[in-house]
Parts: sequence; structure tokens; C-alpha cells
Amino acid sequence: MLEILYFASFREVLGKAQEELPVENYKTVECVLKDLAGRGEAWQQALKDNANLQIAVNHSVATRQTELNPGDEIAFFPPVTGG
Amino acid sequence: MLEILYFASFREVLGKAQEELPVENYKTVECVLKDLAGRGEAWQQALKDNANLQIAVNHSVATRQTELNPGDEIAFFPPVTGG
Amino acid sequence: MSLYSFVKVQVEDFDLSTEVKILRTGHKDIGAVVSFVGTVRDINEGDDISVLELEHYPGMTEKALENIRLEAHERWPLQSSLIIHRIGEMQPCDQIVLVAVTSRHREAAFEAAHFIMDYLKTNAPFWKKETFPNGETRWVDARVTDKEAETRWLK
Amino acid sequence: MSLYSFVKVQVEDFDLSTEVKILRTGHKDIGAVVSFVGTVRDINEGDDISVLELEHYPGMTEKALENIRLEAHERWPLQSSLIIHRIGEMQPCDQIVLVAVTSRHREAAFEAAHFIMDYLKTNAPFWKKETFPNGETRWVDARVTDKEAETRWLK
Repeated sequence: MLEILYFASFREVLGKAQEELPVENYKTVECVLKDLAGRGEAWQQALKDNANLQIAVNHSVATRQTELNPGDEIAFFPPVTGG
Repeated sequence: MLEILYFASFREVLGKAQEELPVENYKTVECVLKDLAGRGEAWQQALKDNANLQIAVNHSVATRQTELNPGDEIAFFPPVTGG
Repeated sequence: MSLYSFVKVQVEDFDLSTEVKILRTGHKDIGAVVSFVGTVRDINEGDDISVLELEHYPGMTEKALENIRLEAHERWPLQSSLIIHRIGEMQPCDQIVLVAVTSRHREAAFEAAHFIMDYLKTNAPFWKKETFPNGETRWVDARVTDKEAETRWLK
Repeated sequence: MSLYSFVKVQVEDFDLSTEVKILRTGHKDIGAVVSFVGTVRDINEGDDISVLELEHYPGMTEKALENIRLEAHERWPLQSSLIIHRIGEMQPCDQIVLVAVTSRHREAAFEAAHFIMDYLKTNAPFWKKETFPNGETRWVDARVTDKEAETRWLK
């Protein structure tokens, strides 16, 4: 399984804070994004064409090309605004 | 009269924190320094040949060329080391 | 994990003097303490703010903050450093974040505190949501100037 | 003179939190508070220090500090600022000086606090005298690096 997390505006727009996905189908983050983007317009806008999309895998900054392993935690969120 | 003040190492070396001098004889700070330097070797070293000599007239940074008026307060001290 | 951690993500407010005192304890030869406190402004981009909500990514946030702190210790000769970032709901004037560093001399302390804040702004997973007096909400946009500030420290 | 002066030369110690709270009072739209605390180091140029004595030039010192403070307000958009400098006898670890500034954004606050400290170091008439464990004393020499730090701010 893969653990998927959504934060801030992504969580609100997608109506979901987390979910689990079967790992077998996904070699890289890009594969996950492609699949999720097929869920509808909100998903496509947030995950496919969004220059603001930030990605983390296992608490480290990642890219669409980052490779995945079973049990990985993947997070999607907008640019950070703390401090 | 002129009010003369000595601070820090200058006060210790010259053995004096303040004194008054008659104003008539002194047009500029240089004139005061020349006169005081004649008091002996400690005075000469501190006031004549000392690149570390700092001068203030009436609480503002001054130079040897600063002109004096009756009642002025003149201070001699080493480079500052606060903070 | 040491007994006293130098990265704290917490709901509770903090006291500047208390934290600085702890930070100095046990360190010799400290001559300079620089601290930054970020506070909730009552106005942002021209609009009145009544509530600010801070969301974070538990686990990743602490790791990101600790990495920034360790990077500062690699770049400057620091004796100690501390980052506290609050989460949850805050009102105008509330304290949001504290960064404090100690060093022998002021140059390193000023630079390191500034560096930590600039990197925190663009690298630590926190998100701000504003609530206006009429009840409407807005996620705060990332500022271009924050990204520019970060580039100043590129080696 | 206003009721609350933003330049204080005093024998008494100060509390960082208390001073910052006063500094923020009555000012809207503050987002950043940067403070610097200078402390007595227990070692200077390799020698143990047991007492540090601070001498100043009453009247000129306050004027010099106020001029530096006002210059910072001219250069950066600050909401408020404060300089406290202690005089008299101090021991290692004691607080000597506090500089605190508030601003809307952190950049101005960091720069202004750093500027005030750099200028204070070379322009405010204070002198330090160290006493060693054996009772001998030494006037602290001005540091070349302090003079260099000042030139960074020349316009």
C-alpha cells in the first residue's frame, strides 16, 4: 500500500485528508498523479496542470520522477506559508 | 572657561577626570592639545602622538580643527568598546 | 531525541526570556543572542484579519526544521539554536514563531537567525489560512519575496 | 522627551520579554520583532574574565544612541525600536546590551537591528575594562572587525 496525504488548500479542494492506494500499479509519483487526475476536474486541476503542486515522499521533498516503494508516504500540498 | 573631560584609559593615565581651562587662549581643539601636551611625557604621549585619541566637543564627535567657544565641553578618550 | 529538543511545534504560546535563558544554559563563551519573533499582523494585503490558522505536516515539519537548524550550525560557529513554531488558531498580535541563536560574536548570530527564518519560510511545511471579520476565509499565498530571500543564501 | 524613552543607559539588568512587550504596545501591523542581547563572555582573547566594568560618557552616550536609532528609522520602515545599554560592574553571562526593533516584515527588522549594533559598537562612547582572576585589569582594545562591520552600512 501507499499512504497519500493532502494538506491545506489541496485537502479542502479534493475533500480528503488521506487515503491508501495499492502500490503495485505505481512506479513513480507521476503514475500516482496521472491516476488521481482521472477522478474529475478538481483532481485534474490540482494534480495535473498545477505549477503550485508540491510533493513529499517519506517527509522529504520529492518530484514527479521520485520512485516509490511499498509503504511509502506521499504528500501533496501547495507552497508553504509558515513563519 | 572650557570644561575638559578625560575618559577610560585617558582618565587613568592622566590621573584626572575633569578640569577647567580659561577659554581666552584657545581658538581650536589643537591649541588645547598643544598646551596640555606640555605638561609632561604622559600628557604628550596621550594627546600629541596618539593615533587612538578621540575627541568630542559638546557631545558631538570633533577633530583637532574644531573651533571652540566659551563654555564648550571638550572630551578626550580612546576608541569606544561598548556593546 | 535529547531531553530538551531544539525544535518545537506546539499549540501553546512561548515566553521569549524563558526560551533564551534555556538556550544559554550550559554554554560557555556566548557573547551574542539574536532572536526573531514572528507575530500575527492585523492587516495582510490590505485586509483586516480576525483569525489566523496554522496547519502543518506532522513529522515532516519537525524534520525540515531540524535540517534547517543543523545547516545553520554547519555554516556559522553557533553555540546553540532553537526554533519554536506554533500551530492552530491565533489572533492578531499573537506570537507565531521564535528563532533564537547564540554565538561568540554578533555577525554569526545575526546571519544564522536570518538564514533560519528565510529557509523556514520556504521549506518548512506550514500553511496559513486567514479569516476575515465577515467570516470569509483565504489561504495565504506564498510570497515571491520569500523565494527571493532564500536565494541569497545559496552557496 | 517622551514619557517612555527608547534609549536607556542603566545599571540595572533588563528582561527581554518585558522590553519587547512594551516595544510592541500601541503599534499595529507588526509582523517581525528582532532582538539582540549582548552578554559578558567568560573568555576574551584567550584570557579568563572575572569582572567587566562598563564606563560611559553621560549625556553624549544617550545622544549618540538616539542618533543611531533615528538613523535606523530613516533607512528602514520600522514601527518601533529600543536600545538599552548597561553600565557599571558585570560578571560573565550577564546581559550588557539590548537592541530590539519591530517592523512589518523580517528583512527590515534583521537589517535595522544589525545596523544599530554595528554603529553602537563604533560610535557610542562606552569603554570596557576587564578584571582577570588574579586581580589585574585591562582596558579592552577596539576591534578592527567592528570598524569593518560599520563600513558595510556606508551609503
